[in-house]
Amino acid sequence: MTGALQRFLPLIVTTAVLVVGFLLCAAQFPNFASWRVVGNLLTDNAFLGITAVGMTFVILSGGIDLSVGAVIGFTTVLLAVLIEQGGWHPVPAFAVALIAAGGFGAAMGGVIHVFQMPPFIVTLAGMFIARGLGFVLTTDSVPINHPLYGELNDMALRFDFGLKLSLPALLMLGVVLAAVVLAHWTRFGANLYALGGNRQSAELMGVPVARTTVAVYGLSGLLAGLAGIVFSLYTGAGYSLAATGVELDTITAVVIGGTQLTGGYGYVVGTFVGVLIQGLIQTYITFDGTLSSWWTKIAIGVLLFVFILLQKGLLVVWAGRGGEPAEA
Amino acid sequence: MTLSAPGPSRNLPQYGALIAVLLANWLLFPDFFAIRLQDGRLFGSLIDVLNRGAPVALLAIGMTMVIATRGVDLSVGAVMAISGAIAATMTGAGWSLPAVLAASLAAGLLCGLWNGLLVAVLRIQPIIATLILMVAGRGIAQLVTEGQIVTFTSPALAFIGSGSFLTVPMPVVLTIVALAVTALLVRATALGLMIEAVGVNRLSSAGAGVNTPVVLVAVYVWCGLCAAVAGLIVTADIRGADANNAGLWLELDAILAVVVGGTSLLGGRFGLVLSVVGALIIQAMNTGILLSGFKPEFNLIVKAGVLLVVLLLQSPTLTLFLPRPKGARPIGTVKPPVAPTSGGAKP
Amino acid sequence: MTASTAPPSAPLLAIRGLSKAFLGVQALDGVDFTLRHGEIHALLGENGAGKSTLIKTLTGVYQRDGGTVALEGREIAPRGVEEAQRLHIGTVYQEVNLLPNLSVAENLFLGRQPMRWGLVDRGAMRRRARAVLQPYGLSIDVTAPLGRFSVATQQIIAIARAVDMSAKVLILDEPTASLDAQEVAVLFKVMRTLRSRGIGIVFVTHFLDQVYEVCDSITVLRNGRLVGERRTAELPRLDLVAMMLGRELEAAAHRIDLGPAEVDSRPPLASFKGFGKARSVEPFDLDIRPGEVVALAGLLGSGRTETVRLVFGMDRADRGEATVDGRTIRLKGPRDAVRLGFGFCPEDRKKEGIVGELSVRENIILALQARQGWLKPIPRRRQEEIADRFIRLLDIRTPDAERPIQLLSGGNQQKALLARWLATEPRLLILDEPTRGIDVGAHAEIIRLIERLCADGMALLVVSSELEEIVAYSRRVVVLRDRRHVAELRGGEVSVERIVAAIASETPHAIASETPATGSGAEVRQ
Amino acid sequence: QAADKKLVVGFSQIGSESGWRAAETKTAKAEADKRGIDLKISDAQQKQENQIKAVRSFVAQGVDAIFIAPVVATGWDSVLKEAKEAKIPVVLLDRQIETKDPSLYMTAVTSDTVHEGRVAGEWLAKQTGGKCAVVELQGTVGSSPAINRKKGFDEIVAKNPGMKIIRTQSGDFTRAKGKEVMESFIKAENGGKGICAVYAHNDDMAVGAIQAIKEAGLKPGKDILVVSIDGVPDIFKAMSEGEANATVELTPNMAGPAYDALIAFKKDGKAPPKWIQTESALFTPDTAKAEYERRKDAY
Ligand SMILES: Nc1ncnc2c1ncn2[C@@H]1O[C@H](COP(=O)(O)OP(=O)(O)OP(=O)(O)O)[C@@H](O)[C@H]1O
Ligand SMILES: Nc1ncnc2c1ncn2[C@@H]1O[C@H](COP(=O)(O)OP(=O)(O)OP(=O)(O)O)[C@@H](O)[C@H]1O
Ligand SMILES: [Mg+2]
Ligand SMILES: [Mg+2]
Repeated sequence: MTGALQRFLPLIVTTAVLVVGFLLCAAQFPNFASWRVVGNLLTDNAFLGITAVGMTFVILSGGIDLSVGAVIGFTTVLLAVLIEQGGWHPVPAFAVALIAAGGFGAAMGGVIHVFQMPPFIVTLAGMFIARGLGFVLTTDSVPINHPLYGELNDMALRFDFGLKLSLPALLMLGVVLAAVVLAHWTRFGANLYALGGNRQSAELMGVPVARTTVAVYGLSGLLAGLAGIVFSLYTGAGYSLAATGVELDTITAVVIGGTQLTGGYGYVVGTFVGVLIQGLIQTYITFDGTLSSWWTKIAIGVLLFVFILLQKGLLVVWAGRGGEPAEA
Repeated sequence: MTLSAPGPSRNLPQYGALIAVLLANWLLFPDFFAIRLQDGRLFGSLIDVLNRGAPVALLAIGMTMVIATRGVDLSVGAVMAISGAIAATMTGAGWSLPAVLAASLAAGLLCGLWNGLLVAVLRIQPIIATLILMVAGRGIAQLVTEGQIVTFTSPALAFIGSGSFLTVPMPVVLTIVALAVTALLVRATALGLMIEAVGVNRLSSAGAGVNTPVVLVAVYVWCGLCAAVAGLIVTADIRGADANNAGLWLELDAILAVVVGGTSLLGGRFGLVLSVVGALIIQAMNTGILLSGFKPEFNLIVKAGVLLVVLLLQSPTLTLFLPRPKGARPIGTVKPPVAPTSGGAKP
Repeated sequence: MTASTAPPSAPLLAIRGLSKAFLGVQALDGVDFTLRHGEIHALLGENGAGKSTLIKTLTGVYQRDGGTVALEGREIAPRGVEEAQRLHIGTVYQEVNLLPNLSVAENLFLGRQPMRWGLVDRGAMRRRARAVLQPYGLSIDVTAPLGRFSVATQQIIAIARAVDMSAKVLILDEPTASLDAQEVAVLFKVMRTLRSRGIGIVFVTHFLDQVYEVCDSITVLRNGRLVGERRTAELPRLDLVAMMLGRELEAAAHRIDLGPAEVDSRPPLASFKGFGKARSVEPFDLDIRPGEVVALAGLLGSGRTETVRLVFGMDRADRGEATVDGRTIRLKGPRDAVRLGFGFCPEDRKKEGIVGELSVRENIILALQARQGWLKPIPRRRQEEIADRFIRLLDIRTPDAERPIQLLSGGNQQKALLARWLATEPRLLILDEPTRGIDVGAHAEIIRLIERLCADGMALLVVSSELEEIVAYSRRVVVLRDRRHVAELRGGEVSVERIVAAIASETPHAIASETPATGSGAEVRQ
Repeated sequence: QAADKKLVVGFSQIGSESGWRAAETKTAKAEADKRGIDLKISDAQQKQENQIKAVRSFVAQGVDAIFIAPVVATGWDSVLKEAKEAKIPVVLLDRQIETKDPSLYMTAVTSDTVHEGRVAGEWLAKQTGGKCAVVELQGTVGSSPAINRKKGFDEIVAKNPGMKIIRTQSGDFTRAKGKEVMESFIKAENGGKGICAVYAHNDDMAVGAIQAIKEAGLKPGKDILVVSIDGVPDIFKAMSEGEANATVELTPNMAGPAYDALIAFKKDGKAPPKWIQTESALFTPDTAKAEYERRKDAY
């Protein structure tokens, strides 16, 4: 069963890194090792986590999706406009938002496949379009005052030992679980890995490339839409500039989570851990509270570097030379 | 190797698109092509396109080669900020222009070296490797300027941004020089071939004896240098270093320019000139939007629309029907050497 | 689509006037091909004749320009492999086309995984995977990533997958290229059972013995055109070769006769003492003298490839020492080897050999350029001369030297790689399965070439699964078993029988025990 | 009761996207030291989600008070509720928020960004006798100062039929974009002849515009009037050289008053007014030199 260990090594290592990091923080700050901090980690990064799951699928299939941040922003605006100005009830608004986001993603997937254009560019254009549409709907930030929002926000799972899981946190956990099943217990999942492993081979083995490509970008869009809903709950508003730069945060999370940007290798759970690692870095910096704007940036970069080095190092140590596939 | 990606089927769309966009601008704004002399410096919208396009064009030149090796450099924007910050603060502190330039370029070189080592030696995936510097680099730049916009008055440095050489604005001149030097570097040597080989298949190239690590480091260093020059230009242009905003998101424009120029993100064949054309297409588009008087809310949508059209033009699906690449040469049109010098096997 | 019910007489597969053109090449030109029920049909032709194209067009990878295809009298036009598979046509394409990142089991059942309650039943998949591989004597960890296994093993898995899928037609494009005698035997057994079940098999190969061993009939292509179809029994070898080449083949390769004394007296060009690598190959001693051909023989997985990879520095040896021209040297990587005048044609052409997007010319001069360094570019004219010379010398079928090498047929890619190293005038040329996928004409040509090179004082280290070939040109054979050098035959001793004896003298079936041993050479290839 | 022990204040700052912002942070530190307050600053890199995270972890740390410079007006209710539940007073700096429940924060120390726009507009109207073709350099599309400073200015334009905005584009609050946009404005309005004044949403863009005007061979401040908002040193320099005409100050010292309010509140629990407004004074070239000297080290 050393084979299994071999395969899950990146995952194990990443998780180890997270735990070590948390312990170090806890050692430095008294109030750090509290259930509240843990709860915050999950709640504050919920939308990031949900988006990252979609991104993981796209990257596994050998693509990339730069539009997610913009789609989140657009979704929040759409919701705000529908609910506040259109007087809709949130639930149908959610449905519309999800359909719109999913459709948008699928459309990008279609373009990518039919015209064989690089995903990086198509989704970059997608990013422009989604932001642009947001601006066109409204440039100012619109508060959402529907009572349901308040109720949803107060909704939470409280454990008597002190942990509080808010609705966003629960949603994220749910999505992650569903994603694991999708990735490893469905044909779609297998096709994704196949596509990322080698496109031509996949085609020669009868993988429905077109369908899978459209589906995976559609899924990513859908999850970005869901993340948008979470974000609008989280902030109780719609804002066209919301979640700028989130695409990079998600990609980083995915890669820290041990997924190969070249596609074919990686795990959803790893991404989840990656998201938490990023959240940890954020929290650490806030707890420290002495860093100026620029030192914050530098610290983030350095910590990122350290985490990646730790990963590489541990992999080499544990797996003998070169446990992971060369990304050449 | 080919300096511009081979075959009319790959070149047509870029030049076509550039002309199309320029014409569109002209329709939106009749005096678009009007050019006059202003204080011994060419002046007009067309010049603006070249002038404002210069930084992205410079980035695109460096980025092209990085992308040709199947990599990408997200840190160029931050590197611009760093070199700019250094230039402005040093000038403020009264250093001489040569010293200032040397320092800024050195900074760019170091940044490139760092990226190159992460990618080539530590084998970190390029996006992430350069993301580190993209985040931290801007911090470093702000550290230098302490978050302020450091202004300077030295006309010498300002000349780089708003001066002119034979009535041609300096940024344009610098870009042309950079393009020429780079082209020479890759065409007059075998570097181009090796870059493409590494990009297409790192394993095979290494197996054939290509020094892949050195090639990789080299391209990232060069990319860093180009970014540094771009940083100098923007700083000199506004006579101040704006560490937080200099080159912000420009890495995306640069990548865009390269791809619009027809170089594949999967590495391999690259076209320097075409990347510069790509940069000009993007800038022409931006200038057009500014001249058009659309509401700013629409900027992004217009931009995306035009981009998609340009890219569709070169999508393999559509170019399939265009004439096949030139340079095809029936075997034996070159007569064999008189005496087979390389004679492992004599025909 | 004429949905007429098939008349009993209708052939299983009837291809009529099939045509396919690529930019600049008419790969197929009105080809007819008929496959009957329960028949093994050889599809033969030179490299670049159009065999693979025929197969890919037939299975919907390429869309045909013209012609018709009828399966049991019913017209078909699959728009993709998926559709072909639904028509019960299973295919093994040239060059293993599986997914290195997926487990063996997932590769075997991709797209047709056993399902339970709407979810993939991984347990059942594993069990069935083992069952599917069983007839081939492969008892491997089916949950291990495919990439961990050697080319040969992957080839077998690809075959197993296709066989398991094809209820009507099985197409095999050069499946035996990387197999050795034992696996081939196993494969033929499987093919015969399928035939007896009425399944039709299309079999592409360059080994004529294999054709005469299993095939009922033969169709020959040349330059994309049909030359003719014959019953195997009625077609003598020489006529077949003539059909393929369009000319008589000059007398087959003769032995080189360098008296042992003469060569052994020369000082060794390169010698390796206790050379080896943990978890890869046991330490070995090896002397290579100028002008001699040393062959490595063994079963697959015996460590031949690893041995030569060490010698070329592709993998770093962690013990022993190497001396070249009497001077001790450290091989830190291929670059050092190239500078020493070594050359290496790897086993996995696609992954470690060709630089797909670059032109044939650039591929040919790449090594030479690399050795000269980037500062001394080879002038374009000179490049073209070199390219043209080798294209002619090795008869590489390509419309022009500027064509991306990935568009060449498999065998022609192999030749181009050979050209890459010949251009560097190496002192030691290492070839891992050099004649894999190369047609009879070229085969003879290459063997003759090898002899000439040695006559000019070049040393050769060859890995080959074709013992006849080894015997034909090598005067020293090192036999490997389980990653250990077990025997060395010199001069007169070299004969197929002796080699087989040396290989077989113990554990005849290495393959039966294949495990993706951590850190094994296979893993290096990921 | 714990009046003697050092106050710990958590300050969620937007970032350092402009010189003004950096100055605000700097003064916040300085003022804190004066009063012996322990200030924990968290920089949100211009992202609301980061600000919310920051506030949450301030609550987790149990600070005595939380200052927020909100990047956007909406979306604070739920996190402020958590602060309220934890009995931590919240003070808003330099920007208001939109909320149904004002009790969520103790007070807001801000200027009125709409008012700033009005002040700039009124000055311009007075200068030009209500007759002027204005080009406008907007801030980042969608950012609240951009929206409000436009709103305020537009009110005045509406009042003066002779005044109108002939071109408006976003300069992203930066010099570089300000210059680029102004360049094209000048081209578009035949060499700038059609332009009477440029109104920039912040000084940085104005400085950029001034350079563009000069390079087009025109005189900023004369051929084209320049009015902007913020009052950073560089604009005063420009004014003293006669290249800019007016700026509306937005003081970077927002924290100072906030601390005082907080300390008073902690001492004898008296709640400060809901809105402590900093005044938006308009400055013109005559005082420019002195003002520049006063400011240059605050920045
Ligand atoms: N995708 C392609 N694009 C362009 N030309 C191609 C393509 N595939 C094959 N060709 C050309 O078609 C011709 C036939 O190639 P094919 O692969 O069918 O030969 P083959 O009979 O399989 O040879 P081999 O025995 O070496 O595999 C060759 O000249 C090859 O260069
Ligand atoms: N039958 C097998 N049993 C165990 N491992 C194997 C077997 N076949 C291949 N492998 C793995 O693949 C590696 C590559 O084998 P290698 O190619 O060096 O042997 P070879 O003699 O060259 O066989 P081939 O004919 O595949 O080249 C082996 O070292 C081993 O790790
Ligand atoms: Mg073939
Ligand atoms: Mg081998």
